[in-house]
Amino acid sequence: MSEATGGIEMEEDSSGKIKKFLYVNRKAPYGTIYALESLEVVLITAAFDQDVSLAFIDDGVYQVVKGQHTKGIDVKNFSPTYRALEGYDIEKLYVEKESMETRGLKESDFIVPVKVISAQEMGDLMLTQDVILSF
Amino acid sequence: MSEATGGIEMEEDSSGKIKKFLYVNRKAPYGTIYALESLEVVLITAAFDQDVSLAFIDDGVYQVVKGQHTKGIDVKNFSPTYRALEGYDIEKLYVEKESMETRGLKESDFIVPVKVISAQEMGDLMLTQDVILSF
Amino acid sequence: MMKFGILVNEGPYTHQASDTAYLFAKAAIEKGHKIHRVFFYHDGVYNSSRLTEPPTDDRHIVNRWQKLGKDHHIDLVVCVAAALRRGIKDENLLEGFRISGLGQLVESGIQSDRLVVFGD
Amino acid sequence: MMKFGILVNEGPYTHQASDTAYLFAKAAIEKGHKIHRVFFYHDGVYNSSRLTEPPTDDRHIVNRWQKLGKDHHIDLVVCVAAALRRGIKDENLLEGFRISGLGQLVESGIQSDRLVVFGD
Amino acid sequence: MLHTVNKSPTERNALESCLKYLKKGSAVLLIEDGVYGALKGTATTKMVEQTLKSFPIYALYPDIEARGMQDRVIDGIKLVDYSGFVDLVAEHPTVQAWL
Amino acid sequence: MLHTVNKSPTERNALESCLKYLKKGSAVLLIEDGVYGALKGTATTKMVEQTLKSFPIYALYPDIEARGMQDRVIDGIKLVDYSGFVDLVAEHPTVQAWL
Repeated sequence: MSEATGGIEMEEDSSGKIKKFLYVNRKAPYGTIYALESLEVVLITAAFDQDVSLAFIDDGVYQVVKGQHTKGIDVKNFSPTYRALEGYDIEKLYVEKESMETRGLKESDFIVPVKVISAQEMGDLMLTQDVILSF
Repeated sequence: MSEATGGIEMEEDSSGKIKKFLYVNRKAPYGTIYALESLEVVLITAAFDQDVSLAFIDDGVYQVVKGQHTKGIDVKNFSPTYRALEGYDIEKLYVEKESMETRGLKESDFIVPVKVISAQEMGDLMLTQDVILSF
Repeated sequence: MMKFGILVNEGPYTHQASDTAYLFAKAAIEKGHKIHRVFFYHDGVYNSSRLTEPPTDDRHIVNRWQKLGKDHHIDLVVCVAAALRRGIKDENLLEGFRISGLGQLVESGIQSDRLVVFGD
Repeated sequence: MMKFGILVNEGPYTHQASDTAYLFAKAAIEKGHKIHRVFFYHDGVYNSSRLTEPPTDDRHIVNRWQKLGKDHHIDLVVCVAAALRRGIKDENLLEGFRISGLGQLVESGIQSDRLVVFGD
Repeated sequence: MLHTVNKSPTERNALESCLKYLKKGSAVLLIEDGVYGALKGTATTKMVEQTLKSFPIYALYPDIEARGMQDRVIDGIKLVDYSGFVDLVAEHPTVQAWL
Repeated sequence: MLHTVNKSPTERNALESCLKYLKKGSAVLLIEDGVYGALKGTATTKMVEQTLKSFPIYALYPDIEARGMQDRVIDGIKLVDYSGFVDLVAEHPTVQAWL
């Protein structure tokens, strides 16, 4: 993800301001690039010392499933990056319960520790945010 | 649609061969360009004297709905082109019945004469084709 | 009067996202709001190609962004990482756009009153 | 042994379509089939940009098509109408691809035993 | 908060999913192909009418008109132009796009 | 004829729609995000199992594996690699992509 961290420029004054950023991930990995490029933004946001949360709902829950092996499609497996988020102090990962269950998944299927919450709770979480980015 | 007809080159020998081409349209117009660019291929196919049919299923049925006024979104209204197809001897336009009905549409809502057929009949039609293009 | 940031995630013509973002930006300006930056990400980077040449009877999405940017001092930023893997470089970048890092998007989120996302 | 035509409707990296089409084409060739043409339409035209520069640890989708085309005499055709409105011209077209009309797609449908579509 | 939906509800799950997360003060704005969710007599009409009892739903009129749907909008859905879209964004503290 | 489906059945209607048009001799091949339609224990499993009684369904194994779904495939769905994909195209007189 070296390209992702290139080009950080803080020439404008945004120092000190901390906002709550929520990244809403609703798409499956690999079929499209949104999951990967969303992760690149997440890493940058952390570098700006913002308060970052990630929500996985609908097919987005597939992004954090264990056991991805991408050699056969000749695409880079970026799922280990989710495990690296902790090192950037990004620890608020939320999975919506119904999305998980209707896909036959359970908490132990995920590659990182996530908090499984209901749609009700997810809706409450959204309300507390300053900036919501969805890809 | 002048650009569409540019670049017809018949340098290779495909003279005489007539195949059945079916264009399957499943997407709504304007939100994406697929409907418009599909229509550009259809016109070219007719110029090659091929046997062309068009199928409108799922949201594709919205492509041929009357009364489109696109000035407000500053995009060209291409729906009149469906009426011009007759001039290219393209007269086999099929709308799938259930797709039409679940969208609250009826035969008189369409900008061109279409044949409304069941999914069963549409499946049979697909079977008789040589080349199926979907966008 | 508010300060808006805009994120465009899709390329011109293929998806309506760039059209809607443009018409939104224009309306916001007309109402007296400020668009401080439009950030182009994912396929959105294609909105900056100076080689774009739509049919003459069609809107010119790329030039339209350029003009809006010039007329109203909007910072038009194309994400470098997204641009490189999609073949957008200074070589084919239209004047008025600039290529920079994702930090510019985060900054836009921090500094604007609202960040509005247009995509697929 | 069969003659295949391939249609690619989406750009590189953003959608998997171009990857799948490539791996399909490679497998077909390995099995002794002939790919006579790959036609790039819609956003598929972006697969031909010589300015494409993915991260070094990623596959290079554009160069990969170029090599496959050269090695196996595959005609790589980019639709002119789709290319113009998306900023692909001879100026940024990679050697090995050619820009031509939609007639080349129709011909591919006529001449090939199977036309296989990859898109979004 | 304001939720924008730009996908047809008969092709994708964006609208249905969005509606699960609405809270007091939420509003929904249908744009682009999302305006097909504003129509009477379709497979998704009932779901939308049900939501209308608790939350305001808006639709972008230029998109409705482009698609020839001007006579089919569900009663109670409010039509806005781009200027109204801007107002909705300004009136709500955050906006979330359901892509 | 061969039908290819590359969309997730929980995001879009491509798979459900495709299944309506199957005829004697038809086969379905799930590729890319379409392979999520090949899984056990999901909201679409029953629909797919029902179809399996009358039509062969294949899934592209490299796509299954990429997504970490190798242990979740419905019994009876046949796994193929790109070479098998080519064979399926060659064996059927036409191929239709459900995009």
